[in-house]
Amino acid sequence: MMRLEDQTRLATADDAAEHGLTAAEFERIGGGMGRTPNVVELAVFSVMWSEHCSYKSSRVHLKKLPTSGDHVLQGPGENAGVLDIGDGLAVSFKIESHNHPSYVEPYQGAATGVGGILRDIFTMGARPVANLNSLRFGSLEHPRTRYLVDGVVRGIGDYGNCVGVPTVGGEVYFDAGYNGNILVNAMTVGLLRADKIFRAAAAGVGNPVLYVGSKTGRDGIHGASLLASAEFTGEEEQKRPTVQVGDPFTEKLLIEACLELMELDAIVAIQDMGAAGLTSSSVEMAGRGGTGLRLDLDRIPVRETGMTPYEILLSESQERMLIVARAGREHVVRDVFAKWQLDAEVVGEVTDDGHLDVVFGGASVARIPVGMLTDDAPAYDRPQNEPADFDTRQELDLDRLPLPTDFAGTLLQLLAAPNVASKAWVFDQYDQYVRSNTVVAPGSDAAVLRIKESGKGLALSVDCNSRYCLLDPYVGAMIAVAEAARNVVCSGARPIGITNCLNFGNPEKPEIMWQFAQAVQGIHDACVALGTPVTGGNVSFYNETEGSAIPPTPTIGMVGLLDDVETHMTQWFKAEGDVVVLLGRSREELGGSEYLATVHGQVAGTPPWVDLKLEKLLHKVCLKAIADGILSSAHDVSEGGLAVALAECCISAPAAKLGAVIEFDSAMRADAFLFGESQSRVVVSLPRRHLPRLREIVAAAPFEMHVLGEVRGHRLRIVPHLDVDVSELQAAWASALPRYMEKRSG
Amino acid sequence: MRWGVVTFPGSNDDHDTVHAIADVLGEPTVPLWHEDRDLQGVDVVVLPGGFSYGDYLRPGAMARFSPIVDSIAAFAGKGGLVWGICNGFQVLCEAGLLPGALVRNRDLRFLCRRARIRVEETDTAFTCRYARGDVITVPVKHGDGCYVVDDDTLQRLEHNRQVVFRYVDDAGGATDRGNPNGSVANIAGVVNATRNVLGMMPHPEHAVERMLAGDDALEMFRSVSQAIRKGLPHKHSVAVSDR
Amino acid sequence: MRARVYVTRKQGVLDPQGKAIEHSLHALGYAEANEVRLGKFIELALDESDAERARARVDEMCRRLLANGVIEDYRFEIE
Amino acid sequence: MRARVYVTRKQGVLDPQGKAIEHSLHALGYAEANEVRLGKFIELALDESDAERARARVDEMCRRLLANGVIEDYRFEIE
Ligand SMILES: Nc1ncnc2c1ncn2[C@@H]1O[C@H](COP(=O)(O)OP(=O)(O)O)[C@@H](O)[C@H]1O
Ligand SMILES: [Mg+2]
Repeated sequence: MMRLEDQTRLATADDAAEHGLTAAEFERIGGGMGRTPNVVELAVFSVMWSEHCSYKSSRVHLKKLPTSGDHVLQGPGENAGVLDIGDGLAVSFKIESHNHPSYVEPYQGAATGVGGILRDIFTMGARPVANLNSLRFGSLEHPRTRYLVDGVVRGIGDYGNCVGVPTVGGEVYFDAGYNGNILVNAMTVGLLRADKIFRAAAAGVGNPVLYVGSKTGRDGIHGASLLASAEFTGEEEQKRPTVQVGDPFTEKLLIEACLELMELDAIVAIQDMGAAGLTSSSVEMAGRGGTGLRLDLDRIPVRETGMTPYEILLSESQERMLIVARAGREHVVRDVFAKWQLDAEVVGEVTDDGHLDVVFGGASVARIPVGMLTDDAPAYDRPQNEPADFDTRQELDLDRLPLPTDFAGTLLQLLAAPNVASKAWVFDQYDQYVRSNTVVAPGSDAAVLRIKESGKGLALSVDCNSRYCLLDPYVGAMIAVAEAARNVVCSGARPIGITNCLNFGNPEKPEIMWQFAQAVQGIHDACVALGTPVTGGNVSFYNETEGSAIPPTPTIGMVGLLDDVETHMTQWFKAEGDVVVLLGRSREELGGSEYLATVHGQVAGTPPWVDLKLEKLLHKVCLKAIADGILSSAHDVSEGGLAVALAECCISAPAAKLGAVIEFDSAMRADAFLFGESQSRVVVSLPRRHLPRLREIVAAAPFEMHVLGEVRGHRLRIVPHLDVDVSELQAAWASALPRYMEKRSG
Repeated sequence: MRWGVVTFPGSNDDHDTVHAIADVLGEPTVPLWHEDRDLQGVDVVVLPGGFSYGDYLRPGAMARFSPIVDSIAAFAGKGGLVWGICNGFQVLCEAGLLPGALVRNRDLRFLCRRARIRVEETDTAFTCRYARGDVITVPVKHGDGCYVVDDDTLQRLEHNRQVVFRYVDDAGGATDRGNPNGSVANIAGVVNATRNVLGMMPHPEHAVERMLAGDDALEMFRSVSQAIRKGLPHKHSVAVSDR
Repeated sequence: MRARVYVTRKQGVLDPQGKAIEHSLHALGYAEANEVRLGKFIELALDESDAERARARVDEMCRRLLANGVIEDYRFEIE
Repeated sequence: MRARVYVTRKQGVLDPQGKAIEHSLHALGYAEANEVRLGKFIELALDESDAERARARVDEMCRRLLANGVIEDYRFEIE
């Protein structure tokens, strides 16, 4: 790295460019400070003004999202959002991306992604109770994909398993659009007492700042913050030394130590050191509290000798936290951390002059007004432009689409398609049971967790169909919210709030910015209509390689609440003789469908039509029927349409797998009826005697329902189109992913 | 009767074990910290699952040097009941309180799944309320659960009827298909020669409630209670190293 | 002084990781690679000047912690 | 011929395993042990008689499979 004397020299325009700052930004720094910054100061600006930390391209848009509601105790702005769930309890949750690091080193990238989001949650005072993840990989035929899937899944599993947090849900998609940029979005959910939320606003001049956790090394300098703020050039090798290695054992100790300390009235503010490490954590704490902060870098526990201020400030070593403690209570912090065999050092104090003051070797190496780094960081309303091919992409002439001749074969083909196939190969590598709350493990529409303290339940789901988003980001984003909510509703829970992770290409391109703005608008409209405020999230831009961007992927993490966890619902058929009913209406639409892509090799058309008022009515019907105890199963219709949903009702059961006979007269094209992905539909099964009650509930909404047939035998018959043995469906669905993944190679 | 539940740095299922005993079984638990030496008069010690010291060198390798493990070894030597689950099993093998070792799963992947296991022996304090041959469903979740022993030891284990649980397939047979991790002879759990120390890879604490992963293992906890209430057979009260 | 400890699976104890590596090497076209075994390699600095005493101490570390005698062999070098 | 490959973490890359082993060694009274690093050790038989070619092939195996160039270094011996 740099020699010490090089660090306090004045920065030049070349330095600024090297640090990813524009000429205008460099000028703005000089203007605000009234002088030219030195190199260390410039580095601090470069990370704080990076896209990753400052949200400079997204801030103006994110401001529009609905963030308030009955349940919201903490909206965006802290480490994670918090919702009230009654009985004095609250839930804290957030989703975050670790895309670029996971592409460079899948195992460590994914592992440290889990570590980072866990810290965001326990920082709030919450005990992490569940992890979820949303993954996007390139085509399984692409040579690097298998290596990436293997590493990412092991990385997520090893980290979550070791820290003792169950991984209860997620999603995995494969699409050539992610060949050069995979997505690894990790979500953590934690439980806390509603009156004991910890925040990250520094306060109390003279209060000590403590550094706790692992020592600082040279890892990840200019890692997440810069990696996530630049496109790949195809020369990832050069970025390699910036990869960080996770230490889940230390994280586990950190969780236990922090939660124990939080009971002892010693903490004023607490914040994890994530991207841009010590710099962003100290600056953000001071920024939120409107204070200044002095850091003495000589006191930072370091792992390597000869580390410079530049390196110490920018290191992204994992498993570290910063705490502002009550003056005089330092020993309490030290004692708790010593019990858990962790370092805790006083490294600075809260000051009153609104500056970040960094001292090294007795001399000042940086002095910057905190406000310049936070509120006054640049924010851009970047130009937007509808992509030139927007209209042509949406063209789809069904009349020119040949009908399959063998619908059973088509169904088997869809069940074995990587995006539909069982993801058990993935989630069997995750501890799903630890902490003894997992009522519904992965494999149903949403995971359900019991809340021991209150007898209530939480339902959790992450969703996004990026094919829809590519065809129409506004509608696609609305559907992502609607589908996440529907999954939660199918498990018997009322949706209460979302977190989101917005994965896009380069925001400096007007077409990408347009996609982004459209998606944000879609999330906005859906959240308003469905009553699910946004409590936080994360933006990941620059997911591009050699100029080609990923499909827009606004991933939604949804939290739902069950007032009585005993009433939870699962997706599979339970009893012979139950009636099978479709709630909702099927339309003749195949745009953006899995069928169109897998069978006809096309991604075209408009995404399914969605009406949020209808969606809301569906939720009402479903929740009422589940609460009344009349349903045996409920499963939402998504990728692969009605036929795939019915097949999943047969084959996803953990034990006995039942078949069904469906006799329903549809006037539309058979492929659209079987495989179309019309929204706001749920397949339910129920004892015949409850059918009148269901009709009442549906009429009262008012909504729409169609009796399809009944649960019977061990074949799925959809008269007159197909008739297949359930075990054959099961085999196609269950063996697809293992078959791809267990072909061993390098 | 009181149950001691050990916490090492990195233990995860200590919380779950306490829940199973205190909230489901309804008996008192005593937390035992790895640095303690005093077992506080408990009647049985459970070493729970998790990743003590991150499992970083070998699972259980570092935890076995904890002060509490010395006390547990002495307690076991006097006939006290010791129950190691998953990581606890690994610790007991490393400490030489049980024979054999646990190595990487055959497929080299962590595996979380509801496994079917057959109760092979019922003359232990841990299984006395089952019938021999009962097949029960209990989750496994481990990366290093493949049990290995040398041939002589295996013969001795079989001869002394120390194999308490075996993995079985859907038809109840101890076949390769039913074996989730490659363990020798499908072994899922063993006792020591004096039958007071049990190690098992499946997680009974996760199989005590119908609403979660079923309650097939609740009888194990009840077995221990019953055995202790009736008084343990202190047949061999000598310390035997099984290593 | 520095010690280098090599921990390997005992002959006869399964080495699925070694097997998997061999399999992958073959799949990548290295048919000439066989009998692949995976072990651990531990390096440490020793604050000790007497080679004899160093050997005795490292041997003890291996027996007590670094290797599991049930399944593993070890050897080491000191310099 | 036989090859022995040693794979270690790159300088500066965190080695949590090594750190934990060091901690344990200290707790067991081996205060003299420091800078503990854990690596991998791969032995293989090579069906190849030309030492030069063997070196080239093993080097390639290391780069492609045995070591993760992002965070690991390797070296090997052939005999
Ligand atoms: N990466 C993953 N981690 C954990 N669980 C997963 C993962 N991917 C999929 N699952 C689980 O598999 C099931 C099916 O997933 P998916 O097909 O995405 O469901 P849906 O279409 O209802 O959203 C869900 O229970 C989901 O939680
Ligand atoms: Mg669903």
